[in-house]
Amino acid sequence: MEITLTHYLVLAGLVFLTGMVGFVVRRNALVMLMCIELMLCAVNIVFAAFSRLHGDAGGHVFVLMNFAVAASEAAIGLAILVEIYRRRRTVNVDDLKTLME
Amino acid sequence: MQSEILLRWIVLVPLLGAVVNGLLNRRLAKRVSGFIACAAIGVSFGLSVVVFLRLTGMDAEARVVNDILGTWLQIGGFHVDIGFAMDPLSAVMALVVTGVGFLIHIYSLGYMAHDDGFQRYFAYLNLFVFAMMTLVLGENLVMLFVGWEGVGLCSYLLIGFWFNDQANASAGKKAFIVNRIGDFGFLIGLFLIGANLLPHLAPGEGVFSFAILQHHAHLLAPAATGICLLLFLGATGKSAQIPLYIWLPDAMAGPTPVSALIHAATMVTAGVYMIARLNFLFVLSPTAMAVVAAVGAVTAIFAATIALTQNDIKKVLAYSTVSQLGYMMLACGVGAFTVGIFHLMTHAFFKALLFLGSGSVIHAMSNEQDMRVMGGLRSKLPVTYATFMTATLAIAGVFPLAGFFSKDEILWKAWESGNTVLWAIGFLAAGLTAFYMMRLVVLTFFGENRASSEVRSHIHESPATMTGPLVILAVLSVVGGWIGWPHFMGGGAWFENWLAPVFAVGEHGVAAHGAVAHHAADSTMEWTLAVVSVLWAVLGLILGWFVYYRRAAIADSFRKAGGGFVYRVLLNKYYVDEAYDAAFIRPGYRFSRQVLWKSVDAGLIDGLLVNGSALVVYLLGSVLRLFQNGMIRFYAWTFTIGVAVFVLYLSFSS
Amino acid sequence: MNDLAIPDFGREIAALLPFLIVAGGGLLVMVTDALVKTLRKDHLSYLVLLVLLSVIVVQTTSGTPEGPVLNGLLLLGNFSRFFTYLFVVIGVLTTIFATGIFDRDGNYRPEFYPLLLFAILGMMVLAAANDLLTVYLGLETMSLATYVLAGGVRGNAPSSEAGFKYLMLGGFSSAFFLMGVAFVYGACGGTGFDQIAAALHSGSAPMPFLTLGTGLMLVGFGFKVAMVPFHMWTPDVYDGAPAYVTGFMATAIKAAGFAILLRFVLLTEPMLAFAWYPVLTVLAVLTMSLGNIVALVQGNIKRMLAWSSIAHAGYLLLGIVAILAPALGGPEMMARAKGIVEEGGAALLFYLVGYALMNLAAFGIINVMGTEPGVDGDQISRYAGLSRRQPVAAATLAVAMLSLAGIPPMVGFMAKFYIFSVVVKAGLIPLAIIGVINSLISVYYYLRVIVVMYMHDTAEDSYQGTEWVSVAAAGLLAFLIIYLGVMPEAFHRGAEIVFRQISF
Amino acid sequence: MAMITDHILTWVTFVPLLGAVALWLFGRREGPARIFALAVSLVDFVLSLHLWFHFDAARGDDQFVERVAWIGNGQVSYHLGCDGISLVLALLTTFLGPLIILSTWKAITSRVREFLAFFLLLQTAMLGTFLARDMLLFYVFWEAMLIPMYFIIGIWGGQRRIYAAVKFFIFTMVGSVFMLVGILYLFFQSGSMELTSFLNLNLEHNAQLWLFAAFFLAFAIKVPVFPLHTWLPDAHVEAPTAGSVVLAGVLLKMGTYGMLRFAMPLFPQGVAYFAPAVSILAVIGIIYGALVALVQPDIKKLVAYSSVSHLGFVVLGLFSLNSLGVAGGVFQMLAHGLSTGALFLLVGVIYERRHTREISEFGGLAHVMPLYATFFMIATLASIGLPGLAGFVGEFTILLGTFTSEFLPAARVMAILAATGVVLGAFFMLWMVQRVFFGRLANDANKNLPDLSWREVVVLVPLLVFMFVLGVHPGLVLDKVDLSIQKVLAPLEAQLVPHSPAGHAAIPGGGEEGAPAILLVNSDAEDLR
Amino acid sequence: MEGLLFWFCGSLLLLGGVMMVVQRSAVVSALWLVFAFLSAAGIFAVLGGTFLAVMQVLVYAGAIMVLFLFVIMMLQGPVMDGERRLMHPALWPLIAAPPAAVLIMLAGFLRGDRMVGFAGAPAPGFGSVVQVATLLLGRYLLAFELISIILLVALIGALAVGRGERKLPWK
Repeated sequence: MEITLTHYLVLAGLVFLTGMVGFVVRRNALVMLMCIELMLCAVNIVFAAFSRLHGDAGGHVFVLMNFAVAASEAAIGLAILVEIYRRRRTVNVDDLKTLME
Repeated sequence: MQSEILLRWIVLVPLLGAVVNGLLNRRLAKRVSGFIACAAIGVSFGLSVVVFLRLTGMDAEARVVNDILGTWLQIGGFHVDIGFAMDPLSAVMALVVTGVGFLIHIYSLGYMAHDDGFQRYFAYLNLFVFAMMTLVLGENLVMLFVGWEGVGLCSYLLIGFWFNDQANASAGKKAFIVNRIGDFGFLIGLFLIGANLLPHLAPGEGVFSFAILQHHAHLLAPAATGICLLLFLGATGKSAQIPLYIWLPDAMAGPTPVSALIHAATMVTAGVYMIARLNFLFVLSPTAMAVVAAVGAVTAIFAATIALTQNDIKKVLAYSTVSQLGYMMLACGVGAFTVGIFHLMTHAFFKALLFLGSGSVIHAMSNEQDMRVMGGLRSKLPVTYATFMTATLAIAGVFPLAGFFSKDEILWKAWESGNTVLWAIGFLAAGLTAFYMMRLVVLTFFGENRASSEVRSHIHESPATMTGPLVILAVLSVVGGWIGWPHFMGGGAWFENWLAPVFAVGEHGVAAHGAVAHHAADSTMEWTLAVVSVLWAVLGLILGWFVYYRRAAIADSFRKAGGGFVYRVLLNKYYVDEAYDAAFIRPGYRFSRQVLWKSVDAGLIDGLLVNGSALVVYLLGSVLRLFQNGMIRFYAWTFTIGVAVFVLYLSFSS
Repeated sequence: MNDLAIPDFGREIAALLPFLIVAGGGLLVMVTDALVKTLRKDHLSYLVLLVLLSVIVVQTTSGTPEGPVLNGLLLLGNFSRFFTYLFVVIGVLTTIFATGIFDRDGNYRPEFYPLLLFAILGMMVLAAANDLLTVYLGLETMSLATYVLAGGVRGNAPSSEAGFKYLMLGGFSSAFFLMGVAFVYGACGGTGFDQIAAALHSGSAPMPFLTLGTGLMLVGFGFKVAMVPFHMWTPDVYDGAPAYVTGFMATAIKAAGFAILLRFVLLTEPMLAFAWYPVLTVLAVLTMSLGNIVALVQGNIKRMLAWSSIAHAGYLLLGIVAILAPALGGPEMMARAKGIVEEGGAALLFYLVGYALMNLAAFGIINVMGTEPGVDGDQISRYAGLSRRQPVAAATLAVAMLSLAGIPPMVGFMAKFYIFSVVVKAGLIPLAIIGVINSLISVYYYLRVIVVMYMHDTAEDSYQGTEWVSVAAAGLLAFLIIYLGVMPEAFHRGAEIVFRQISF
Repeated sequence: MAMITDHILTWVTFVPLLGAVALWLFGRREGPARIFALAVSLVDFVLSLHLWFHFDAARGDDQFVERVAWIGNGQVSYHLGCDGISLVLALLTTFLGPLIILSTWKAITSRVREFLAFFLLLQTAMLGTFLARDMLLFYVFWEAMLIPMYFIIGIWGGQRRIYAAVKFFIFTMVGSVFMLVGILYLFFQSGSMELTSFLNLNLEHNAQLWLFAAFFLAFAIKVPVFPLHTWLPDAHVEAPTAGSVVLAGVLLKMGTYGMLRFAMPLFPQGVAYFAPAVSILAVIGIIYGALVALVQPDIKKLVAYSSVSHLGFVVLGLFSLNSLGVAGGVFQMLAHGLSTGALFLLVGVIYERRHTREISEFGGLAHVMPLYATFFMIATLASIGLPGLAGFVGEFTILLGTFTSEFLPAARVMAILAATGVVLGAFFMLWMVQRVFFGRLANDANKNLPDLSWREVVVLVPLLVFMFVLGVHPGLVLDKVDLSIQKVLAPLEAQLVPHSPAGHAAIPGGGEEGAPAILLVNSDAEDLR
Repeated sequence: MEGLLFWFCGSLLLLGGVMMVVQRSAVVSALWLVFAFLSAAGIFAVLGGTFLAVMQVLVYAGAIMVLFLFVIMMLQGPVMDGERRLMHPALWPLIAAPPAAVLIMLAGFLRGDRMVGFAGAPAPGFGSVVQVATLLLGRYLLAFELISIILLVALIGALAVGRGERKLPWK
């Protein structure tokens, strides 16, 4: 069977959904951050697939940008997490609800 | 000076007096204040006489003096003037009002001499005369209404003059409000006239002007019954007829001269005057005329029965007034407007006299009004007694006193109208009148004095300022009726002739409309009736004298008759006040408070709709905020839900 | 290697000068902070102000070229300039507010200044973006900087938590957004707006990719502008972040979000209006209703304003719906379409400015009134009797509240007037009615602040201190609020001109 | 001078605003601030007298017009104008201004400067509302009025002032936001915010109904028409005296003015459709207000409910749709402003002395405060429509106008029911007067109450004088408004089909015999020209 | 060949992702994520993005995941207390609803007639360093510059957040 674009898209979709579900079900802030990374990874696959479809490397540039942004986001996220952990000794996001109605 | 200009001063001079007295009030010495007030009325009376004399000098048909001061209301084509007019009818009224008013002013000088509110009293009194003259001389119905309300106000102020007592204030309020109910009818009547007449008038024609009304009366014919009944409702308020008579007895709370002037001689007759004034309208509606006559007759007998049992000297007189006003209405109702006015005038004389006399008695008795503690005053108050007796005979209708001529003629006209029932009621009431008046005289002036020794020691005849008017009025009570000496007795019936132009349409109209089936107008019958009624009156007087002076036990048995039930009912005035209270006032108050205010206003509108909807939004907010639970995962979940719905929608829509 | 050659280098540099100044300014501030130890640190704020003012000066004086630059990654012109002004002004005020608080409370954040400048840079890029890549990068520059601004107050748990929540959910939403970008890229074969427009017009783009992609992008934008149901971060983050940052977020980020949303909607309108219109209608109604209803029950002024900002996003969305409506209407509607689109755009721009003014005024005062970190200092009850203690601050906040409530003669009314008149013009009277009912609900909670300030007596724990520069700045905003409320015409006409450039 | 007279309306409107701004200069000096504010309001009154004397009543159109493009290339403009109706209401506003400021001399002791500033702002907003001829401008003034009034009630009010202030604000907003949508719709239809351009629109039937409903709601709340009145008693009771006076004196009239100026001429078919319902509400309001007033234990609340009743008359008059009723309505607005304004001032006087307004706390006050009692009595009588005082003219013409209305179905029933309000009005007012002023002086707290001070007399006498003047010579006002009313009614006449009232067959256009009153009015207007 | 690689790497990628989500221990999760990323690199390679594949391994699996692991080590032990409890089963359908909805949509794409094939093999040099770099430093120069700013922001941010509390030095 020929591997079509749709295959890649479905794969990316499944990965994306895995990340999405993970983000919703996991309480560990670190794992949630990882889930975001997984979702971004899925996006990257879509970009790469479309890049291939159009024969245009512009998508690859996008993916590279994604790497950098994901790294930056992770860096800041982890920094804040460390700060939070220092005060509260927890990375359980369910405990992070001093700000609520 | 021209009559036109004089006319306005007849009205305005008392106003000036009132303003001066009202503004300066206690800064004026009592003497000065009293002088100003009396002078103002005196001038007004003088001017009335002058204009009256000028009227007599005119052709009978042209006896009208107009004085238009200016426009009061001008909206689009609607137009009402401020203006005065004097014709024979209003001339009579003007003379009676200013004349009797002047006497009562003089009397008041003595009566009120020691009162703190002396200046205020005279201000009110002058204001009253101003309002009454506006009513009488007003050129149009609106002016009449202005005066009509004005006298109501003054009545209110004067009834509640001694406002220290809540009861007095209540009586004043009651008078005003009951009058207002009548005025309600009056107003609607006015509107009905306007609605029917306005479309037919040229712009700028004063729709309510009497001249215009008379000229266009035929246009009003279709609505005449409604108009007249509504106006008559106004009249029942002002002239204390059933069902709105209830305020008048209470009105006796005011100073006695006020009772004499306002609640006997002048204001209460305004209703009669108004009907007479609009005779050309009333005759258009036989129904209305019948109602007027019936209400008048019933009121006459009804009030007379109540008067039989009252113990308060002024209350008796008050019910007597109601009764007499019923006569006047009866007269108007049978189309005898002239006679109604005639009785109005004579009644003014003798009823004012009765009230002033009773005032003199009350004055002597240290403000005691209960007849049960009076008695034997004949010797101590000779002038008062003499004049009072004159008036009693006059009101009873003893020949040749004033009351005889007017009352007899009313009864005759009632008979002549063919409605024997009306005549019978009137006749019966006449007897009762004589009876209760005699009872009053006996209880007050005859027998032993029943007052405490303290009071007894102070009994004295009143000063000349008080007895003077009494004497003058007594004279008038005797001779006042002579100007209407009827034809069948060989008189000239000057009064009838004088008013003839005014009532030409009206009395002709009655005949023309065939509202009244005439008995044969022969003088034999007239003679017979006159003699019978005099005998009937004398019988009543004697009976009264006999029962209360000689055989007090009979009076007692009267009281006990029917298990005392009849007496109690009469003493309590048929429980009409109580019935009104129970039927309208209390339920109305409770309804307003519990239903309208507490339930509808506070409960339904404010509570349920206003605060309720606010509360719903607030609760909604309180519930929705619970979703904001601070949990990132929950937020993310709602996010995913949103995305899912979004994506699904898009995939299906495209 | 022709691709490497940048044509007309000078022109591009000139065009990019404002961007360069902000970026360079950020670096400069950072370096200054690190190297010059002797400098009093609050002088950094002067440096920032200098940078921002020079942006204004440069942008105003130099006749910067219009049109696409840098291979079409950016589209410079009135629209981007308008937003640059807006962001710079917001930046100036945020700097003033923040510095005042640093100075007063001694809680100093040297990183604040460069991050603020970078955030502004991101917004400027966003407003000028002409390529999905620049959109993405602008968005991320702005967001990353804001995460730190919001969450970087050391020793302040709410701040950290707010920053973390914002970051987590922001990352989550950018994943969706990116997925959307990827699909649009896939559908159109490129990320440039011109390419997308061309693909849309030619009809060659496959519809499912396109709708899915643009839909997910909309989710991303919706997150940034706090559109229901992507709004849930807003109250928590606005609450936890320091007030000067909240003010910045509520105004600048919302403006940037709507700037790009507006461009995006106009870009895709011809093909996708049928899809957006019902969705955005429902979301607009939900957004303003939910925002207002929940704001009603708030006791904390920052949370209240957070919900109110959600509600205002709803009003703004109404404007976008109105812009979309003509595309769906019959020929009669199409005849009016151009006018409605232009007026709608102008109304949106005007609203954004008005909204920025009043929110900044409000947050300026709230910032001053806030207490030590960690204390729940933003309860409305703490403003009791403020009018007696600090009449100017109270009056300013009152003006801001009345303006937010949309009472004339404040700018908030004129903003609503413009929006609603376009909505009515687009024939969406039911929406207009829902809108006014919402603004009616909002009156209640805005008034409550005034009630507390003016009609309650001073409470025990009421805040007593003040910071005059901030109050004066907020007061100036209050004046502007009224001025623009009375004399909106010149500004609105300007907004029309600005908008005309991007309405294709 | 020319600069002032050329822009007289602007000056009249904005002098109070300038005064309010200038009040900031006074710092904490309250005495000078009071005098300054009084001076400002007097100057404004004098300026408005210019309007009175230079108004050409024979024209009846907008005069002293000022028009400057404001928004959208002149689609919206700063457009002020003054016809007879606006004239009398503007004059009422400026006339009450100094009196109210004077009345606060002792009553307002805290935050004086703020109070005066808010009051002057309120003046500007009210005057603007009456003079604006551009819908948006009108709306801006209409809403802007809320702000100062809100503060006046909320800061200087009584116990439940906050509830009352917020209720007042939100109630009013409820109506006006819908009106805003209506205005926007009209704006869209006509492309201009000019009132005249709205008048020239040819709206379809349904649109007229909806728009009328939207406009009417806004105005009905302000009036207030039953059942939208519940904000009024609260606002009145909680507001400081000055607030109540201006509320009763002017603010409520903004509602009836709005009906007359906007809701009625703009949507004739809406009027035709809704007039019966509106008049029924008005009648209910008249009776209901009176009955509820009857049972109030608080004097101020009683007077407040009496306003509901009186304003019901005004609305009824306006919707009688003939010149009599409308003129009566306009007149009644003035009369009510004077009498109820005076009553609130008087209630304020006693409240200042005793800090209570419970009727049961009083009794026999006439003994210690005869002058006060007299003034109160006169105001009461004016309020219950005693002939010779202003109230009668209004009620009389309204009722006559309603009774003779060709357009209201069952107009006569309406008029008759409304007339019962006259009776009830007398009842509750006099009963209250009786309980407060008559009887023995039972309560010791009232034994040493001082009578009116010279300042209070100065405040009250102008009001009382005008009650008499207008009662005796209503032409003073009616002459000014007559033609303006014809002009306002003109669009209605064109579209309304007369009903045929019972007992009088009105054939539209059927010549002399059945000519509707309104036609009569027309011909008359021509005659006058 | 492509098919084989796709199925292989794809299934590993999915496996890595799912395992990351279901593992209780953050450390194990992180390792599974590295596994997934490596598989993703394979996918990139299959798609012709050789440069991307390399970068994926170096930057993602190498740098970022190391960062994660460092932090994990720093903060806590292998399993977090809160994660020991499973989510209440009643919540599962709620959680599953959104992905299920999206899956339904994806199912639409799986229909054979919607399959979009690639138009032959990629052009030579597609995805090479040269091509990407040319774009990056040419057409997308601005993006390149902006990404540096982003990294700078991240740098400042991480530093700022990480540093301790500081009072105004001059006070």
